[in-house]
Amino acid sequence: MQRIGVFVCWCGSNIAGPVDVERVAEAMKSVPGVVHSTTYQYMCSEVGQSRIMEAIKEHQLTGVVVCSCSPRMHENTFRKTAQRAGLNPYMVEIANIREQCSWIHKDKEVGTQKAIVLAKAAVAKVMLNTPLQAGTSPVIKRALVIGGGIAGIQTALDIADAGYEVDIVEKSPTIGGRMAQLDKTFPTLDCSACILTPKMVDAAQNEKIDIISYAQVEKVSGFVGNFTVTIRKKARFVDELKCTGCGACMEKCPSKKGKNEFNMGLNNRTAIYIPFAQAIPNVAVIDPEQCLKLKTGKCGLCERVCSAGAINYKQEDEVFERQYGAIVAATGFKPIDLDAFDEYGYSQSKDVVTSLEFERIMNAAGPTGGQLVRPSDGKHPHEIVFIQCVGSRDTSGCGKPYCSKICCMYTAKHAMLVRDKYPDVNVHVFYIDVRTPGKNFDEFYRRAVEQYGVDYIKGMVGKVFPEGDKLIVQGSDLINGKQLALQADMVVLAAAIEPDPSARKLATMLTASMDTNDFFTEAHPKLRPVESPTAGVFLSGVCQGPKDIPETVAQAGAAASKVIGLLAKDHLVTNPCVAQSNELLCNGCSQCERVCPYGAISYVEKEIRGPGVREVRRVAQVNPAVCQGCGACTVTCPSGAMDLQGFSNLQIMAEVDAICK
Amino acid sequence: MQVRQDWKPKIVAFCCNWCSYAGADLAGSSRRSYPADVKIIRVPCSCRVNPLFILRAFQRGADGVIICGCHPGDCHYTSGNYYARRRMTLLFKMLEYLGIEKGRTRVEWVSAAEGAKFSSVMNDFVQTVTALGENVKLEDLRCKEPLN
Amino acid sequence: MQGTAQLILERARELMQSGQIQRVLGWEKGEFEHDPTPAFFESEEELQNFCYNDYCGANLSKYLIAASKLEGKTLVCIKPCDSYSLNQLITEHRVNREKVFVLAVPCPGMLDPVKTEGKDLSQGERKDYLLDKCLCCKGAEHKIADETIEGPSLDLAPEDRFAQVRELEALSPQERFDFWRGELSRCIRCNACRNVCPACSCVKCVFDNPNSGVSSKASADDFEENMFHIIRAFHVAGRCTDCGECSRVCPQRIPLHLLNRKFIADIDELYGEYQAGEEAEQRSPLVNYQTTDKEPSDALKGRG
Amino acid sequence: MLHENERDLRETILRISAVDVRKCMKCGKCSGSCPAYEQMEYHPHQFVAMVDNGDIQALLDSDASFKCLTCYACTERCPRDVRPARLVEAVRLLKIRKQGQNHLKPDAIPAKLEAELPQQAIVAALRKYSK
Repeated sequence: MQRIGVFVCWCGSNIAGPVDVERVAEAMKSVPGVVHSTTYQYMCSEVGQSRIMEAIKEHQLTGVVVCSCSPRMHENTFRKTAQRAGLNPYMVEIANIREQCSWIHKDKEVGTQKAIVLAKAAVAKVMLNTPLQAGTSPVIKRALVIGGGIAGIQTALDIADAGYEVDIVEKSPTIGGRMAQLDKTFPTLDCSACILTPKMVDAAQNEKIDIISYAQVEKVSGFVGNFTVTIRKKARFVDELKCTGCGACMEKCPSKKGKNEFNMGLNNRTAIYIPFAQAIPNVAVIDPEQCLKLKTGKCGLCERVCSAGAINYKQEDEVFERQYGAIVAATGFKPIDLDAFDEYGYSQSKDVVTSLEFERIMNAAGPTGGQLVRPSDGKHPHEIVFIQCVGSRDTSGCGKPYCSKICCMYTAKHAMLVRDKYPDVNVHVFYIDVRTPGKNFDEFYRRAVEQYGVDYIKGMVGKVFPEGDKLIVQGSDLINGKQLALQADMVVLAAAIEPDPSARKLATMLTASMDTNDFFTEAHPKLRPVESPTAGVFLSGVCQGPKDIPETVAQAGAAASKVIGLLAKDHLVTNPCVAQSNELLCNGCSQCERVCPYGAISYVEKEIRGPGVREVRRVAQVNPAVCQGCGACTVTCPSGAMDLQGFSNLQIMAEVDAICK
Repeated sequence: MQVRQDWKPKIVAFCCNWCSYAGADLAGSSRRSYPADVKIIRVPCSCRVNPLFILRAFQRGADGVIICGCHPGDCHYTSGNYYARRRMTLLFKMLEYLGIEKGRTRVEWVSAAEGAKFSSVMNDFVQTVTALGENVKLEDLRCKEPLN
Repeated sequence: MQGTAQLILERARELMQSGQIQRVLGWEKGEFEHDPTPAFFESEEELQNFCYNDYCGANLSKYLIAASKLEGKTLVCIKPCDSYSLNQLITEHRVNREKVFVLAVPCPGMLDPVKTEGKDLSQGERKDYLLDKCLCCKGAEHKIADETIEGPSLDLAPEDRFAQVRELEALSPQERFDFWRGELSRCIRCNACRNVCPACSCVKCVFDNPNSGVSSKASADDFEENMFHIIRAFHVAGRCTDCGECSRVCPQRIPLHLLNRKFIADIDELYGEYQAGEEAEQRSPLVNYQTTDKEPSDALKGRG
Repeated sequence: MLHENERDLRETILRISAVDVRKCMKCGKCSGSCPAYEQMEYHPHQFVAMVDNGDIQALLDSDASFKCLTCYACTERCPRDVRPARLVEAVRLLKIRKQGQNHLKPDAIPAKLEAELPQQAIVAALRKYSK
C-alpha cells in the first residue's frame, strides 16, 4: 500500500496569492493513498526540504508529491531530498501549480480548483511509480577513429594527447586523405604537405595511436562505452614491419598501367607502389588488379629486388575484433562524378579538369612536376576559365542541393596562384555568388581580383565544347547583359563535394542517422554539433557537412574533447526512465526497432516462460545505456509490450483519469 | 442537448518535456493567461502519446485533447514529432470519419520560446471546444459523475 | 476448380512423399460445399479431406504463425490476395520463411455463402455471388511463391475500393456518426475480426491484458464498441493488406474493412501510395516519416 | 505592389507554365546556354526575373518569345529546375491567344519560303506561332 505525502509550496506569494494553498493541502488529505499533506512558504529552501525529509521518516512515506513550480526547475532538487531521506528519488512527482496555475489564473477559486486537480493527477501518477535505479555501464578506454584524413588525424592526436589509446582505421594504404592531395591552402597559401605531413608523422610516432591502414570497419556492435568492432585489414602483399619504403620495387615493377589515385588518375603508377613520398605508413602495397605475379603467376621481380624480404604474395586479409568506448566518424568526402554534366565537356576534352585535378597539376610533386600545362598536349595554356558551382546548389536532381562551401575559396586560390606564377595567363571565373565568410577570406578573394587581375564574371556557363585545339566556353555575363563565348585553353570545374560513399554503410553499422545527402546528422544542429544522435558516436570533418580545413580541425578537436569527456569516466550512469520490453507480450515484430532513433533495440531468440507459455520466441530488448527515453517505440508496439519507465502507460492514463474526473 | 449554465469544457493537453512544456512554463512566467480548463500532462516527447491516452481522455469525459510538441526538425530526440505527426493525423482523421467533431482534437508545435503562442493556442482551442459543447459522442457514461 | 484442387493435391502428395514438407495447410471439406474450413493435413490419408473449391475464401497465412513453431516445413496454399498477408507476416518476423513452402494457387474469385444461399448459381453472373473482397481483387499475381499452380483467375475489372470511404466522407459529421453508431452497435464482441486478421497477431492482445488499461472482454457501452474498433484499426494501420477477412467473418456483417480502408486511403493520399505486403521487408508508413509530411492542421482542413 | 492587371497577367503566366519562379537563384546558366541569345530582346534569365516582378507587358510587347527556338537547353541545364522555356512558351501563348495576335499568318509564308526549308518546319511554325 502506497503512503503518499503531499507538500504544497507557497512560493512566497507567487503561489499562495492566487491559490488557497491551505485548501489544496486540506483537499488532498481525503485523496486515497495520501497520509500526510502540508504547506510551507518555500519548499525548495533548506527548511522546506528538511520538512519533507522529516515527514518521509515520520509517516513512512513511499511517495512524495510536491505542488510547486515547474519540474523543470526543482524536480531534481526534490528527488535528491527524497533520496537523502532514504526514499527512491524516482518516487517523487511534481504538480506544477506555479507556471501552469497560479501565474496564469487571477481568480483565486479557479486557481485553487485547478491546483487541486493537478495535485490529484500527480498523486494518481506517483501511486503507480516504481523505484528506479540508475544503472551503470563500464567504459572501455580506447577510441576508434574511422578515416585518416586531417579530421581523423587531428581527432586521434587530441585524444592521444589526453592519454587515451586510439586507433585510426583508414581505407587507403596511407593516411593523409584529401588534404595530402592539395597544393596550397587558402587564405594563407602555405603548402598543404608542409603543414599536414608533420601531423601524419606525429600520429605515426605517437605511442597511443595505432594506425590501421588499408583497412575497413566490417561490423559494429555494442553501445556507448562498450563497442565491439570488426576490422578487416586488406592484404597488402607486403609485410608492413619489414618494408623500409626504399622504393626499389617500384623502379623494377614492369606493370605500369594502374591509375594513380593520388594524382586523380592524371598519370599511371606501377602495380607495387607507395601512394606518395610522405605516405604513412611508408610501406609499399601491391595492387592485385595490376600485379602480373598475382594475376598470372609470372614475374616476381619485386620479391627479387626487395632486400628486406618484405614481399609476400600469399598474404591474406586479416580480420580482427577490438573493443572501444567511443567511435569517431571522419570519413570525409570526394568530388562528385560529372557524368550528369555533359554540357561542360569533361568527358570530351582532357583539358577540362576538376579543381582537385588542377590541384595535382599545380603541385610540384604532381604528374607535371608543378608545371602548368594542358593535359592533352602538354602545351602552356594562355586562357583558363574556372566555373564555380558545378553540381552544387542544384535542385534539378543532377547535382547536390547544398553549397559545397569550399569552392569559392579554392577557386580564388587557384586563380591567384596561376596569375602569380604565370602572369601571361588570363584567368576568368564564372560565379553565381562569391561566398567568403571566414577570417581573411574576403580579403583573399579581393586580392585575387584587385592585385592579381582575375576576371570574375557574374554568370554561369551554359556549355563548353572543343573547337580546334581550343575550348569554347559559352556563358552569360549578367552584369554586362551579354552572352560570352570565350576561347580557353583549359577549363577548371569546381565540382561539388559529396560524402565518401563508404559513409552510408558505416552509418548503418553505427545506427547513426544521415540526412538525405548522406551527411551524418548531428545530435542537435546547434548545441551538439559533433555528436551523432547515437550515444558514443562522434562526428569529425566533412562527413557531417562541407567545411574547410580550419573548420575541420576545430571540429576534430571538439569531437576529441567529447571523446575524452566520455573516456574519462569509469562508468556511465544511465537514465533509468527508459523503455522496457515485456517479453511475455512482445511479438518480435521489429516495428519498435524501426522508430528508435538511437538503435537501442535489438532482438534475441529466447525461451519465454509464462503462464501457459513455454516457447522460443524472438523478442525485443532495450539497451538501457543507449535508450534516451523518448517513447517512440511504446506507441509503435501494438501489444503494449514496450513501456516507458517513469512515464508508463498506466501512469499517464491515471493522470488522464484524475484530470477528467 | 441540455447544457448546464456553468458548463466548462475539460481539456487535456499533452506537452513534450523539451519544447511545449517549457513553452507552457514560459507562458506562466510571462503571465500569459489561458483558461484553467486546460490541464497539462507532461510526456517526454510527443511521440510518447499513445492513441489509447486520447481515447481514454474522451472516455473519461474530456471535451477536447491537444498534443503539443517541438516544431518539426527541432525534436529533442530528432525524429519523435515526425512519428507523432503521422500517427495523430491519421488518428484524428479517423475520429473525424467516425463523426467526432474535429475541433475536439488538435496538434500544435510550440517551442520553448513560444509562451505567447502557447497561451493563444490554448485560448483558441478552449474557445473552439466550448463552441462545440459537451462531448457526448465519445464518452463512457459509467465514468461520469451524475448530473445534479 | 476441381482440376486445380487435383493439381494441388498431387503436388502436395509428391512433396510429402519426398519429405520436403511435413504437412499441408489448406482447406478441409465441410458438411456442405459452402463451408470448407482451414486445416492442417499431416498425412496423405488426411489429405483425402482436402478441398479447394469456390468457397475457400479464408486467408491461411495467419495459421503459419503456429506452423512456424512446428517441426519441419509446412506447405501452404496461398491465393494471390493472401500472399500480401504472408509477406507482411514475414516482414514482422511472425512467420519463419524457412519453414514455409509457399504453393501459389490460382483464384477465380471466391463466393460468399450468404450471397449464394438459396440461389440458383446458373442464374445471374458470378460477380453477383462473389465475396465483397473479391470485387476489389488485387489481381492474379502472387507476391511470394515457391511454386505456382496454374489455373483460371478472376476476370473482372476491380471496383474502386475507396468509393464507399469517399461516400462516407461526403456525409455530415452527424450522419457519419449515426452510420457508424448503427453499424458498430451491432458488434457482439465475438472477436472474430481480431482472430482472423493476419495483422492482428499479438501474442497477447491489449484488450485481453488487464494491465493495458483498456482491457475489456465485452463492450459495455457505445464508447467501448467504438474504442475496440478504432484501436484495432489503428494497431493494424500501415500493416493491413486490405485482405477483407474482418468483414468476411463478421457474423453481424459490420463493414469493418471500411475502417481499415480509411487509414489506407489517408496514408495513400498523405504519405504516398503504399500496399502492405507488396514485398517483404517494406517499411510501414507509420514507422516512417518525411520531414515534409503534411501538418495535421492542414490534413484536417475542410468539411465539418 | 503590382497593379491588379499586372498581377493577373503574372498569375496567368504562372498557371499556363506551371513554373515556380521563386526557385531561381539568378545564376544565368539559362542565358549562358541559349543559342538564340543574340536574337532575343529579353533573355531566358530575364523572362524568369520579369515574370517574378510582374513585368509581363514588356515581354508581351517584345518579339523575344518568337525568337526562342524552343530547344529547351535552358530548361535542361537549369540547376534549380526552373524551366525558363516554359515561361517563354507561356508568354507566346498568352499573346497568340488574343484576337489578331498571330505571329505567323498564312499570307506571310511565301515570302519566308526557302528551297531547303522542310514542309514540316512551316507547318510546325504555323502551329507554334498562331492559334
